[in-house]
Amino acid sequence: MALPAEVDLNPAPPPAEPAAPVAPEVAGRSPSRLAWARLKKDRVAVVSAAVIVLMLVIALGAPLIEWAYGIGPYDDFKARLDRFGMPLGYAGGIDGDHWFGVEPHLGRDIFIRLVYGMRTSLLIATAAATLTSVIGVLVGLAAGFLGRWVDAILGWVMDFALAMPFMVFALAVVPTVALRFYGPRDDIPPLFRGVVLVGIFAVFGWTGTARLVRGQVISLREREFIEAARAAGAGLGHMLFKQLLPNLWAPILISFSLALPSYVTAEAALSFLDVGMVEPVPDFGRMINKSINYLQSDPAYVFFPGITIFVMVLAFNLFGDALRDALDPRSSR
Amino acid sequence: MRTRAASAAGAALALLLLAACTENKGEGPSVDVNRQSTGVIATDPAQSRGPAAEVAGAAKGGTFHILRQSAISHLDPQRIYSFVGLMTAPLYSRFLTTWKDDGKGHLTLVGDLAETPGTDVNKDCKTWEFKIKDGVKYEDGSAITAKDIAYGISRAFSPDYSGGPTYVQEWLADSPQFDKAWDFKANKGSFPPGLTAPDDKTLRFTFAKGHCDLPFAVSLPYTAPVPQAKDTGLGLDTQPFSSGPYKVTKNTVGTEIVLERNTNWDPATDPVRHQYPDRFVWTFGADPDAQANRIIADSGDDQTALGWGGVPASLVGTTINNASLKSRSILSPTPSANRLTINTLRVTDVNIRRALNYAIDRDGLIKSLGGDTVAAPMTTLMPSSTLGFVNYDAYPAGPSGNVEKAKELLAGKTPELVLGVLDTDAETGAQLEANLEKAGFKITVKLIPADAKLDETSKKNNPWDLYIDSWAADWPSGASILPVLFDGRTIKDAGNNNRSYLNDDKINVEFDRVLAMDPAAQGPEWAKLDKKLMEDDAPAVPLYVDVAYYLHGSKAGGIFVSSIFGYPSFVDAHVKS
Amino acid sequence: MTSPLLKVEGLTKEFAVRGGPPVQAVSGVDLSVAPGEAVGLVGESGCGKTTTGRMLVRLLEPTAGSITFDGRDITHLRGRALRPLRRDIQIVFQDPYGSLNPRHTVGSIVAMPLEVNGIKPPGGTRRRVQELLELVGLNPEHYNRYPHEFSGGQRQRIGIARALALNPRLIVADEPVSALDVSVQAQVVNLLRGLQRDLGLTFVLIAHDLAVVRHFCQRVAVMYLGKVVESGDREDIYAAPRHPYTRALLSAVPELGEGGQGRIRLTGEVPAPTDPPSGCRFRTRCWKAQEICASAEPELVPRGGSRQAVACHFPEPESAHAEGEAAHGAAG
Amino acid sequence: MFRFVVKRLLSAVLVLFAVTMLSFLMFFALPGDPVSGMCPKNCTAERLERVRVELGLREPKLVQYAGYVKGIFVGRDLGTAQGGHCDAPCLGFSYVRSEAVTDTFKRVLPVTLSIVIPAAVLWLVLGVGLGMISALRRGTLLDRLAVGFALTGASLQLYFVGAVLLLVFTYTLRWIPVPHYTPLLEDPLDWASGLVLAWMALAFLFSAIYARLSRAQMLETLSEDFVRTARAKGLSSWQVHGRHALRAAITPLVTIAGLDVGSALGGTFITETTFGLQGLGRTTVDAVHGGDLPTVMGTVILASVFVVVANIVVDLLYAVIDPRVRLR
Amino acid sequence: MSVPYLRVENLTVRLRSSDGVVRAVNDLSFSVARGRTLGIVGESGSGKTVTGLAVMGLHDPRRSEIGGRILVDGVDLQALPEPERRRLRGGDLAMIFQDPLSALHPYYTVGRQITEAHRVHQKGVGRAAARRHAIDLLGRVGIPQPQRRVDQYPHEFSGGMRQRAMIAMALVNNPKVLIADEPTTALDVTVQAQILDLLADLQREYQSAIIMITHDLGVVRQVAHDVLVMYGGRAVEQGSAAQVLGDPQHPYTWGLLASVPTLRGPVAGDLVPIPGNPPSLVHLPGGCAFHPRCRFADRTGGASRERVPELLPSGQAGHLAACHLPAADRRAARTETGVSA
Repeated sequence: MALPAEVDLNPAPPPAEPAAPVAPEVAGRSPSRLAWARLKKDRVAVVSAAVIVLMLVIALGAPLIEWAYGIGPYDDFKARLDRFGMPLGYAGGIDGDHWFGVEPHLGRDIFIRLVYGMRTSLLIATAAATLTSVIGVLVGLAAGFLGRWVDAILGWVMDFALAMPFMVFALAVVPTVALRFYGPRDDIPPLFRGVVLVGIFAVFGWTGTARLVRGQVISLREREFIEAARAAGAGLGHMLFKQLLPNLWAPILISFSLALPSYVTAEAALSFLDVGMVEPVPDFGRMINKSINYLQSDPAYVFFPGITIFVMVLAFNLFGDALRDALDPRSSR
Repeated sequence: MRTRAASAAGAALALLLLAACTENKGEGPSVDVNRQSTGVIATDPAQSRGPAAEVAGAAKGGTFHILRQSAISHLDPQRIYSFVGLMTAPLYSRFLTTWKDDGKGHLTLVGDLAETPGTDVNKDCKTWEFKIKDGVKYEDGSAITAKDIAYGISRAFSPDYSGGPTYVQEWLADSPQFDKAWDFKANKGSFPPGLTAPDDKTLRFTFAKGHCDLPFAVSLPYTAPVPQAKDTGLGLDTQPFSSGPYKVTKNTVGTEIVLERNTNWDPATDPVRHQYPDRFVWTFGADPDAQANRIIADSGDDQTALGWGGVPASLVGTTINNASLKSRSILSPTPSANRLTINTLRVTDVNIRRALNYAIDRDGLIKSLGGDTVAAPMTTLMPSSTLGFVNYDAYPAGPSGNVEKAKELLAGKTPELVLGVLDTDAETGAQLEANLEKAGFKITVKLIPADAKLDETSKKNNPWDLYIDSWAADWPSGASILPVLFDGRTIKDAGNNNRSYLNDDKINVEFDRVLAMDPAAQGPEWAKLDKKLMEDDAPAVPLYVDVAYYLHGSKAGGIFVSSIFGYPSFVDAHVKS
Repeated sequence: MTSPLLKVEGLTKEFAVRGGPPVQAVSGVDLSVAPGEAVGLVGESGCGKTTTGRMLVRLLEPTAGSITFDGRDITHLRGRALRPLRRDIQIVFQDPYGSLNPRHTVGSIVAMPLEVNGIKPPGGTRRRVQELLELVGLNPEHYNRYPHEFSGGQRQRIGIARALALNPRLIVADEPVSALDVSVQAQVVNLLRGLQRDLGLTFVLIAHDLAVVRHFCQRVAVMYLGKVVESGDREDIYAAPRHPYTRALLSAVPELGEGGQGRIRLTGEVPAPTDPPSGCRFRTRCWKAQEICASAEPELVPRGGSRQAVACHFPEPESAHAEGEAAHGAAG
Repeated sequence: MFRFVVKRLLSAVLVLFAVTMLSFLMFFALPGDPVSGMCPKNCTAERLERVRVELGLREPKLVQYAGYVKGIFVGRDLGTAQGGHCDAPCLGFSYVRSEAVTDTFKRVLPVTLSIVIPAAVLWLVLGVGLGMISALRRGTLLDRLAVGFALTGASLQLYFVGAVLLLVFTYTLRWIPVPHYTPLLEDPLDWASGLVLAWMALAFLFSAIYARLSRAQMLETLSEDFVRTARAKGLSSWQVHGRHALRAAITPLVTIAGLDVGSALGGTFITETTFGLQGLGRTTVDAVHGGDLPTVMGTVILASVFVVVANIVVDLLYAVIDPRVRLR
Repeated sequence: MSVPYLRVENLTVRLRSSDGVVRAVNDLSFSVARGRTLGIVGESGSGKTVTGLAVMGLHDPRRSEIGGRILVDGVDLQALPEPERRRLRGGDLAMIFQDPLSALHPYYTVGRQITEAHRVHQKGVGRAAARRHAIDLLGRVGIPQPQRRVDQYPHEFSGGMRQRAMIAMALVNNPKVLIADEPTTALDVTVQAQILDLLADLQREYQSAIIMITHDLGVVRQVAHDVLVMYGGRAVEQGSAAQVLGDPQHPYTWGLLASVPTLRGPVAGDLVPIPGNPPSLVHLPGGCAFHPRCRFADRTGGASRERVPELLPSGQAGHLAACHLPAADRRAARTETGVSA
């Protein structure tokens, strides 16, 4: 008998015999509610969640912030630049009007572009993470539960998707794909580019979740409650979605929460290589990457997006870890 | 844990902030943009003789380094057309003619291998004769003959050795299809029709039509001599056979090229080149940021180095006011002119085209591009380095444009225009969009993949109204600019240089008239035509000329920006002791 | 004897193994279960008893043989045709942790069979579930609790309630108590006995614990290497095992009371099911084995007039006194 | 074992085959004319067309593809303009670089290898070491520092770290020269000094990730029964942790490390771009921006080969480490 | 009775877990002499394994607190510095674990795992000698073809074989104390019988003191000379096997005896289960830990709820039980549970 078996982490409530007369409805504490309770107790989780919520609020409330701040993301302030396009004044042109200064060369306000940029980045990252999770879950369920040739084929497709170099493909495909959908004189809405990016992420990003889910399903498939459902005559849909899926929420949530920041950074990385969202749409990723070049000449420009993305990713990572701890307390992390 | 992590990152960033706490008051050197080229064609054969005047302070010896990101695509003189090739080739190749250039706009076209910049035998520009200098030799000591030059030009007919300029080929064949008119491979041993070398010292061109620009056209590397026996075919591309002061002694493709002295080069025959450093070494790989930072650091070999990539706009803030870099900077306008081409087939209303000219905010555009070290405003179609240039502004609106004036011309209309820009120039697109929309235009920015743009905008019926074009002429004559860009009779279905698709008979007639003039006298006429084009047709919005901003190591000397191509020239390069 | 509720003949299951001969998990099992009877299927791990149980509830597709339930051949029913059978035959699993979906409430676990079969019990699903919970000795108020809030014994009760939800006629119980603490085992054994008694349920109990089987089953079948080697009434089997393997098995159980005399110790290992011995499968470990054992496979038939069927060429002598428990008690 | 290897190789070949097919389709069927990339200033439509014919771009797609695949396996003739005969493995000729793609790779691959391999060694040693120590000293200050480091590292961006490293060590302190590449055999010291910043940046970020992973793995392994058995045998803690726990804990890391190294070899895009090193990654980026499709396709195939080979190596390594896998 | 070789005095083990302090073992004392077997019986969570691990010194010192004394041949292990304690571990003290598959390292051959234990304790034993010894031992524990098996991995062994290998590993240094933690629980009865016989044979040969931890009273009956019944981390009853099984004094022991189905005796009636469930060691019931499940708790006049009963002599000499129930009432109470003397 190993120790963990002896130390029952969820001590059984007093046996049923002395029927609790107090509450006629004994509502059980579901695993998710237990996880929620653990999460609430975790200080790191609470702080990181607060940071994430704050960022989401900022992203969603961007137009409001613009209204209050009085400057839009496309307004330029060329007069605040010297003849070489560098911001005049101190620390990248920080003053009462421009809290974070102005961009070198283009002269736009950094603060408001950061706010709007966060909106773009979070939108893309959320969409990509959602889409990859959905695809990954479906594929993982199918591969894991149906097994045999379905698993073999999907496994091969996974190998294939992994073997395709994501970066090269994104680099090559993103710029040209718009030409397929829009006429040469049509305005391509920024949304479309976002959709293309999300699509690229989805094509290459689902394998991780799929693998995870497949592994989980394979181990769950052997569990007797699945056999019990089958013995009761349950169909495939019931098995997959009623029996298996509820047990997959933990890994899915964890992988989703860790995928979000990875898409924020992947999008930033693509921008670094000049694909991704394009001017003039404010985009966090491109902003940080463009600013890196100014590390020597305008460090303040690097500071704000740099610190924001760091805090954001750190918050997501911390929260993801906390979530894992809460959902799977036995994990020994 | 979280706090610890944050404080670590905070410390690093605080370091940066510290650097940010100096006030930028907007000072800095200025770029001389309104200088004017005073170009001449040498009439006195003495001007074409060597040796070139000594460069003040130059000494022999040392290794001159050049840092560049990517390899030089061709070394074969017949295939060279890239700027880096054009600037490197003079080190190991000599041509029929060449430019004496002081880097300040004083240009003289002189004979290089030829004794003079050519003789227009019948004064109709149809027959040209060049006499080859005595004592000009290859790296193996053998003499350079007129036949070798003719053979070199023949090579340029071969599609196998494509890539170089095609002026002489087209003029000789009197067809853009020169390689069909004369097949190099099938006719080895003979020269294309019209090109003859009656003896070792004489080279003669005979054209069906007059080409008064020939003395300019033969200054390009494709007139470098190649002895047929030494033609290694594709091999010349990595190991050219030298006729210049240096020869390629080592070429690791894409990594390094080493040029060492050619002892058989005779300075007495060369009016422009010097042979100061023991060797030139090209090192490939470092990107412009890295190059600039290495040059700034100025240590070791980098002390005698030039960063070919120049100073990236993002670094200018640190370099421009750095006093210690002042003596090591080169800041010069180039002849590379950028304009906002207006597709006159689509934007037929000349008032809209004029309104665009009024509306343009060149100052804002230049700032967005990187400021004075990147671009200098221009209001003419030809760059200031063109022979005979006269400055004017057909639509005076001040440096930031005149929105009111533009609106007045539009008379309440809101023209909806599509602006095609390279996907790599999206910022410029954003800037122009914001600028022009203020003046009452509705602009849709359309990103065109960089590799497709040239192809697409040069199609006659392309779908865009505006696009940014640049033109760097191969010689500083209006003839190589205005007719190429605005002669409506050259318009074909695709592959157009006249991307304004302007076809104005009055202008076309003028082109013919001026082209028939003596090249030396054409300058002022082109300047007049430039103004007339802008005033009558406004086929484009002149935007800016590129500005070259280079840094070199503290021991690198003699580098100046070529007035012809706008890139650093090495003919005077030397290593300071 | 009434006509059997379940009749199994020549039931065989082979599992394909990649790059090797197939594993004969079950090879030709015969079994018949009368209504209201509890039959025990005992044997050591790997003998095929669990596979047999899975085939009975049609979680596994038999390779050969037939299963007849209530006169109907159900061997190869598939899909929709299998649905009505699911109501009649249910299964209780071994693992009280793994057999309940941790994300479902007790209520929805027990209601699951009703739900997937689209059954709306009179008085509502909830009412029915609470009845079932009560029936297995759980507090019906715990309807909304989750499995992790229960002890092992209670969870096993939930599993039993689920199996009862469709009013099955036959329950296959696969090692229902082996994962439970000793003091709790008895509770569940008693519950099952009660259900059999009160509801007239028919049971097939699969177990390795001979004592548990003895306390629950009226008839016993002993399996070895995919085959039934001996079957008969409880009294006969335990008092006078006729197959050498049964004897060895019984004597290996460490007993609380006095015993252990004449212990038989088997040596060696169970042969690999990929390559079972020829003839009698037990012969490689049998102290009585002779030449015939290698060449001829003994049939499972009553030998020497007894009802006790034994697949052995040299069975142990019949029980001298198969009169009943009193005699056994005396031996104790 | 042999069967396993053969099966693995077959599936790998199939994957690579599909990769070549898909990338060929995507690149040559998508808009964007590969020829325009080589169009000099005043080339005409007719000349462009001639070049297209010469490059075989007017052949049916399938014929082009067959030619391409043939080039990979046995080499093929490409015509004089493309450098004549192209030996196997021929990945075509880049008009933009006027160089056979294979030659480009021969030149840039050493750069990428020089970046990735030492960096991988560094990050594995550092990351796994830190993770192990952290797991063994769980709860101590050291552990908490390591966890903090890992979290910071995993939340930082390579281009950011790279830029800061450059600023601090190269531009401000001037301790390390500006990154550059010198072949190892030419001048080992210069080789190292030119790449050390890239190693540092990669090692920093990846070791953070590996520290996290290996810490979790080690903690999980330490709770395994066989570790307790090892201790029950009276082994020293060094023997218990180093020999028994480490070996089991490291197994899952092998998979991840193999795939990481494999995909890194396919191009450390950001590292090479940040430090201005002309390796496979930077070459790819340039090729994409320059419309240099043959090079892009070549890099796709090369990168896939690395990933696929890394997969196989991981599987084999797994079989070496874990005897249970060996017999499958 | 021979001189006790291993003496455990007032052993207390506290483990820290995420849910609180686990009071795994409370005030436990016992002793074993060489050549004798002590059976420790109890259900899961009664503290048996923790006791075994404590004797071995295998609890993580940072997460456990161990009180009392553990004397081996008169030496207090608790007072020994770790290196010396390590020398005992696997040498004079050896342990066999319940699940041999997870207790053996999957990546090393069985032979290597045995020789490792050998060579770490006996310096100067060469590789070849250790290997010969391992082969010899494998043969001795009944593994056929030991020369071949020695180079195989645990996963190539069957369950019984693995347990034999595990035993061989424990015996490699002729341990004087052998702790067998549920060594046969995962095994089939026929294999269990082989293993138990093997242990008995080996004990005769090596004169080891064996602690047999099990939940199976049958096993205890078969192998143990002395028996210790644990409940909730405490000894509730302790004595010779004959005493404890023949004349049980504690209601928990009665319950165990009555609830276990047997191969003999009547089957007509139901078994007599112990109501309720074993307690959690984190939230032990106050007073006598067994009282919530004890049929006779109300006969103690509330004492069982308030006080932890002392382990007092009852019945014959050397027979101890911890029960509030007056000794006089026990016989009658016992008959109520259906357990005969």
